[in-house]
Amino acid sequence: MTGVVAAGAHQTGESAIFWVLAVISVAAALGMILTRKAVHSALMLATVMFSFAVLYAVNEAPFLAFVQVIVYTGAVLMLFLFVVMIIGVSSTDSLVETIKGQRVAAALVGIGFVVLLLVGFGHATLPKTTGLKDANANGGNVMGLARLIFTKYVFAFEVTSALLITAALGAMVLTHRERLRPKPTQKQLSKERIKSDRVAPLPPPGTYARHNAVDMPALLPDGTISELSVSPVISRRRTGEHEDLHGASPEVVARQDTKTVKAVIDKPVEVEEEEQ
Amino acid sequence: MTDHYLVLSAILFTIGAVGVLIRRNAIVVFMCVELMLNATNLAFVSFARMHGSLDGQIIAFFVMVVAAAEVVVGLAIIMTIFRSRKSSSVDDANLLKY
Amino acid sequence: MLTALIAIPAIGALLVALLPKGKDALAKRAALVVTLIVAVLTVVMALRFKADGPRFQFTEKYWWIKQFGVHYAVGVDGVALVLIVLSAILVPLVVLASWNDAERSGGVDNPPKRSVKTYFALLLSLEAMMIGVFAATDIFLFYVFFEAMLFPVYFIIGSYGGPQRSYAAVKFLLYSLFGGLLMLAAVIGLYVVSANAGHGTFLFDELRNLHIAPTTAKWLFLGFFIAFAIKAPLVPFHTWLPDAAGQAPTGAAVLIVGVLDKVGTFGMLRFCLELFPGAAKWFTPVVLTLSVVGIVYGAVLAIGQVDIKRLIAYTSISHFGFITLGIFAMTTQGQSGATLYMVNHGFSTGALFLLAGFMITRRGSARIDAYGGVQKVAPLLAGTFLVAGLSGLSLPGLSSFVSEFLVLVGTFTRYKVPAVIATVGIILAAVYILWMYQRTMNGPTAEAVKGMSDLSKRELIVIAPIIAIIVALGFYPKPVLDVINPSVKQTLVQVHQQDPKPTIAEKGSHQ
Amino acid sequence: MTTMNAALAAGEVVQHPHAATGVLSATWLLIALPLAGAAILLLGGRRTDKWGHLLGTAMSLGAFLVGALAFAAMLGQKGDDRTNLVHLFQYIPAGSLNVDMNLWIDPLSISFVLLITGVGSLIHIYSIGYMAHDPDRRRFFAYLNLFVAAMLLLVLADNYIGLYIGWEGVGLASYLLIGFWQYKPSAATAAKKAFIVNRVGDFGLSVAVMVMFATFGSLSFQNVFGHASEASHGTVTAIGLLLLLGACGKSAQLPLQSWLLDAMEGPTPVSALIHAATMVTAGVYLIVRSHVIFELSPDARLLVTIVGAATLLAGAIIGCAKDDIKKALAGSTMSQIGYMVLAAGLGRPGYVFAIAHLIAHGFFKAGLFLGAGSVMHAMNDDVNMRKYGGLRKYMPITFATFGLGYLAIIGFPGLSGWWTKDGIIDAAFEKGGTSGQILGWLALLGAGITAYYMSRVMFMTFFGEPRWDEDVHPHESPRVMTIPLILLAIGSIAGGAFLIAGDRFANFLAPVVGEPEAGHKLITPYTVIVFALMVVGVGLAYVQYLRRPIPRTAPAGNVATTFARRDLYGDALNESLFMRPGQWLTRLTVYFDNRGVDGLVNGLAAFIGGTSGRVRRVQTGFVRSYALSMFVGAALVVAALFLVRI
Repeated sequence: MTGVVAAGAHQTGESAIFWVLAVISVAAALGMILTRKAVHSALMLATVMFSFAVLYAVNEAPFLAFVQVIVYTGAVLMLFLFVVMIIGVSSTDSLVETIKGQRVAAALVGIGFVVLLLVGFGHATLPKTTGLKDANANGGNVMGLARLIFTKYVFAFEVTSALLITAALGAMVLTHRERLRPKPTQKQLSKERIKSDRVAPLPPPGTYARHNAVDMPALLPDGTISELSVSPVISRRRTGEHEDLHGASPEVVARQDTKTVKAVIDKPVEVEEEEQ
Repeated sequence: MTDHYLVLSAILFTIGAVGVLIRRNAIVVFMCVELMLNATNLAFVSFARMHGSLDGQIIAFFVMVVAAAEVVVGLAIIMTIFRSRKSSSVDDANLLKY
Repeated sequence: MLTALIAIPAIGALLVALLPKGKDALAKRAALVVTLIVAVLTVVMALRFKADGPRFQFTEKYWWIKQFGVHYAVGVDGVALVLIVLSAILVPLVVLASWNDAERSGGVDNPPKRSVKTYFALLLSLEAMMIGVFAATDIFLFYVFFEAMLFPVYFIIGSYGGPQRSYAAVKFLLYSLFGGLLMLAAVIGLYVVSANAGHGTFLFDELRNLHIAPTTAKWLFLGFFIAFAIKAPLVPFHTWLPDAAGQAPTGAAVLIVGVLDKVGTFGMLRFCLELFPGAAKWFTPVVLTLSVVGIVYGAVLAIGQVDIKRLIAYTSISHFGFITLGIFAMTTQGQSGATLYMVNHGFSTGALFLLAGFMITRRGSARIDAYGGVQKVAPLLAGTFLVAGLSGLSLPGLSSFVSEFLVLVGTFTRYKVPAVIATVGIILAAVYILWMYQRTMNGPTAEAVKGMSDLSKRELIVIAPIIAIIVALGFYPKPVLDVINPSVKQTLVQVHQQDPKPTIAEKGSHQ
Repeated sequence: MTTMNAALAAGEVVQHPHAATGVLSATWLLIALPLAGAAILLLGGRRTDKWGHLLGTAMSLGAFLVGALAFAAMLGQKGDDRTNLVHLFQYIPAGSLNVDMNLWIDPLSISFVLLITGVGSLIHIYSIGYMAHDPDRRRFFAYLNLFVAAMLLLVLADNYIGLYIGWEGVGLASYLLIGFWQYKPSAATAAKKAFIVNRVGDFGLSVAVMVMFATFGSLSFQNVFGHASEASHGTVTAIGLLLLLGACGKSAQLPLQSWLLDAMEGPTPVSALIHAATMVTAGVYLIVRSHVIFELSPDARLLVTIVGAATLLAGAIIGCAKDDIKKALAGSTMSQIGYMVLAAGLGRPGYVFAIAHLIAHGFFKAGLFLGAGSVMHAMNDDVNMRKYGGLRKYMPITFATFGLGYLAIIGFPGLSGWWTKDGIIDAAFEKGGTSGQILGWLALLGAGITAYYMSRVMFMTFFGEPRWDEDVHPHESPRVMTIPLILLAIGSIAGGAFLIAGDRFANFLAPVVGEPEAGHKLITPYTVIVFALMVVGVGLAYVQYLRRPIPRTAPAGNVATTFARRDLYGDALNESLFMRPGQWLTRLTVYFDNRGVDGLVNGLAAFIGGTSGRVRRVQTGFVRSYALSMFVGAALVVAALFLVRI
């Protein structure tokens, strides 16, 4: 840690680090907003965050640098990736903009805003950097921060904890699905199965298909796909990769499959008759 | 030297903002928001150094906590919307209009 | 005393609103008891009022928002007193008259289920605000009551009114809010003027003595005046009234026309004239023209109406023309007459609305041509309707006559031509009242009204006091006039106007 | 100069009232009794049905008794002290205006009191029989009592406001009684018409009251008359003309005559009491009461005489053409009141004759109307004289009393009409000048026509062959109806002589209208001419209606007949001048208000609504466009900050 703090003292070393990381982070940020796949964006964001962690360290904020790595890169980004996985890792944004002029306007306003800020910085009279030597003197950065948090900012700190708990609860409430019926027992399930048209197990994905990826539907005897073989979550993605998957409800899909299979089963009889 | 950080922060903030405006995937939009928050954090940290006071870092710390909370709730909302609408595009959730 | 008068109905409204569902009968009774208590207290207060005492009596004054010089200040002079008495007497009668209206509201065919207790709670809150608005001696407080009053009325019309209720309610609200906005601007302007003069205040007593630059005064006057002209309503701001009164349930219509609109004329007399005497004088020709136009125009429109409630509403527009005429004639007779007119009009038009409401409830239609020959089947209804109608056309011996006469005489002494044109109104009044009476009550009994019942006991209890008051004030208005006169005299002193002398006396003084 | 003289002349007769004592101070009972009767009967409702008519009659008789006692008490006073004032209460105090409710009891008002209560009581009694079968008899008596009270207030008030209250009160009673059978649309319409036309007259009276207050600062007779001479000539003329307008309305004088004929829709006793004997003469009372004003304004007076002369002719002409017995009598009433107004307009000598004729007319016209009612009673309420005839044998008492009234009205020498009407004609000629001549001759002509149309009524009803409907069985009326007829007939015979002979009435009225001029001759050349014209009129009627058979349906007449039958096109004129344009105006105004004023308001609302409808399209529902606008906003804020700073 001392090494990092010491790096702040050497102007040249710091500026070298800065310029490298600045270029990296700006490039990553641009990449993040320009790649089509959400996963790539997440990775780009991770890059930016790592760079920031280093920059914090350079800015005499070692505690924040670690928090940045642990909380942001470790927790938040992982959360993002989880959601990306649920929603579809391979899903990409279409490049066609639906709102007229949104991109152009966004770009123009963005440039304008940056220019404004830069002009502002240019005109601002900034004080000379004092450094945090004095502030960190008594027990170091972590102790300094802790002193402040538990004295001056203790109320905010407590409120923040309340916020976190509420957020956790909120997330649970939002994602929780109420079970409206009792969970079907094994017996009930088997009865259902016997009653349904398909007694045999569901076709696994990839059956008769070229790949056996989870999002690759099985093929039915007549060559059409069986939506039933793919997880409904996957079949519901509106990504345009699987034109055959409509995201219909399992019941509808099952009925369709049955119909197709029955049609195929009936067909060979006709063929046999022809042969006779 | 410190003003360089401010410039970097401004640029990244704007990139984030533009990203919010042009991306339709709700998750990516969220990432852009995070980017904006990070950019401000950077500014806070450099101001803290500039003024020789730890208050800036404290604020940055709080921003991180709040951002974490926000991400949790936001992603939960995205999940719920995706469950019912089968889409994560912010343009598809446009019922609240004229 | 006054605070109690405001608080009792307000608390009553809360209690009634908080009653559990399904206790409709209790809600009605509670409302009636509360209004009766208020009425008794008001009468007690009126009896304790000293006509020759200080102008404002029963005054109370507390800080409300100290930073802005806002007081909670109440007090009554003669004019306010008689109007408070009018409201306090009318409200219990209205409660009793609309005993079954809330259940029935919303048309005959498919009555929507409306909350009964809410209706009575709204009536009670309206009463609190009506008393408050007349009692307020702090202009900011007055403004608050003035605006707050709209909301009970809005909900009553909107929830319990006729088939076009939402249109009428929104129109009423928008018109009034527009006026209120102008008034708010003027109220703030007044505060700024007083603050610039060194002591920012909203107290009426202090603002009266404020010197306001003529141009500023004119603008502030306009702000107040338009708000009051909408409220009153004066032509051409009148079109909300027929809709609101026509669609409102009977009880609310009585209060709208009987009391609510008086706030407008009361405001003109109290605020427009006394705060801006110079501007008031400057605007007098305009106001007189509008009044005279209103008298004739409202009367002609009333003749042409096919809906009973609308007709009565238009007659009120005509009558409000008389009231403003009297106020701006700036003579003792004119202003005393105008104040008395406010009271009398409240009672006689209130009676007309109530009776029309009773009739409409029976027949289910407000159209005049849906009736005919009612007198034969319901002589009491017809008889009381005739008395109320005759009071509306200012038949001597009934209350409106005294006031109309005073207004006309008072106006004539200063403005001859407007007074003479206004007198034409009495001919038109006879036409609209009697023609309506003929079409509804006289002639062969229409098939649809054959089974109509006469007034029930409840309805009789409602209408009898009003008729009694109408007749009593027609023959002996002195008690009321004695209370009004000192206040009016003060007003005239404030506007630096003196009654014109009789011409022969003038001649004598020249010689 | 003229004004000055007139003012001086007027100054002589200004009355100085003193507080009443004794019986006279109890005169408030005059009004209170019938008012109480009306109140009890109206509020008592059906409970009072059984004895309501008796109570009503008792109250009227009670008022008559009080009136008679007051009269006796007044006779005991010296001539100049006969103006008494009874203070009741302060009515309207407002600044310099102070109206008291006082009673003003002087010879003029006491004459009216006796006429009203006397004839009124007789008609009450008569109505007991006439309305016996009406289910609403109680209400009828309530209204009659109300009328008596209002009429008494009219003549007893000491100021113009009190008078105005009574004035409108009788109008109300008249409205209620004309429309008594309200289920008949014609009756309801007639009642409304009467009230509205009267209101036009009241307009005049109201404005007159305003002018008086503006001029004199008071409305009491004492102050107004006392200071009348100080007012400018124009003011006095204006007051006079406005009062005349009021009088025209109440007394059915041209141009406000049209309601009287329609008013005959009311029950016959009403026509007798209100529309013949008392209420319609209120206009004459008003003019005579305000004679101080009129004496100061020759112009106003001239107009009064013109109105009177025109109406007396118009009424007479209308009377000639009507087959409806009540309408014929109503035309006659108009005409006779025309005489009174003419007399009142002639000034000093005329007042006495106007009032005397008014009282005499009250008797004989009430008798005639009640007689007509008796006839209608016998003829199953048919009013068409063409279906009468030869009734004298069947209804001897009615015939006799009607006949006496007839002789009185046509001015048969010695009967009351002769004394009073000839006096008016004389007075007209005495006025001198061209106008006096013209007025005199018109009055003469009117007398001739009166003889003609009254003979026509007489002959068609009581003489000739019966032309009845089949189910009609005429019979004499019950005693309760005939006794009032007889009493009224006595009045028609003796009233005129009693009043006029020896200037008795003139002396009695002197404190009010001034001393009579000495040497009034009973027989003048004009009296002879009147008699001759009367004979001609009767003869003409005899030839037309007794010698020739009368067709049961009215023959189509010539232009003149139609003119008269249509009431001289008075209604047509009103209709085309006021009613139709009024209707159009109303419709136009309603349209204007709905489309114009309200349209403007609604248009504004629609404009705002439309604009916001368009503006709200901005709310696309795309979060990103909202974000864009937020971003733009943020940029603008930053820019604004810089602009302020830099």
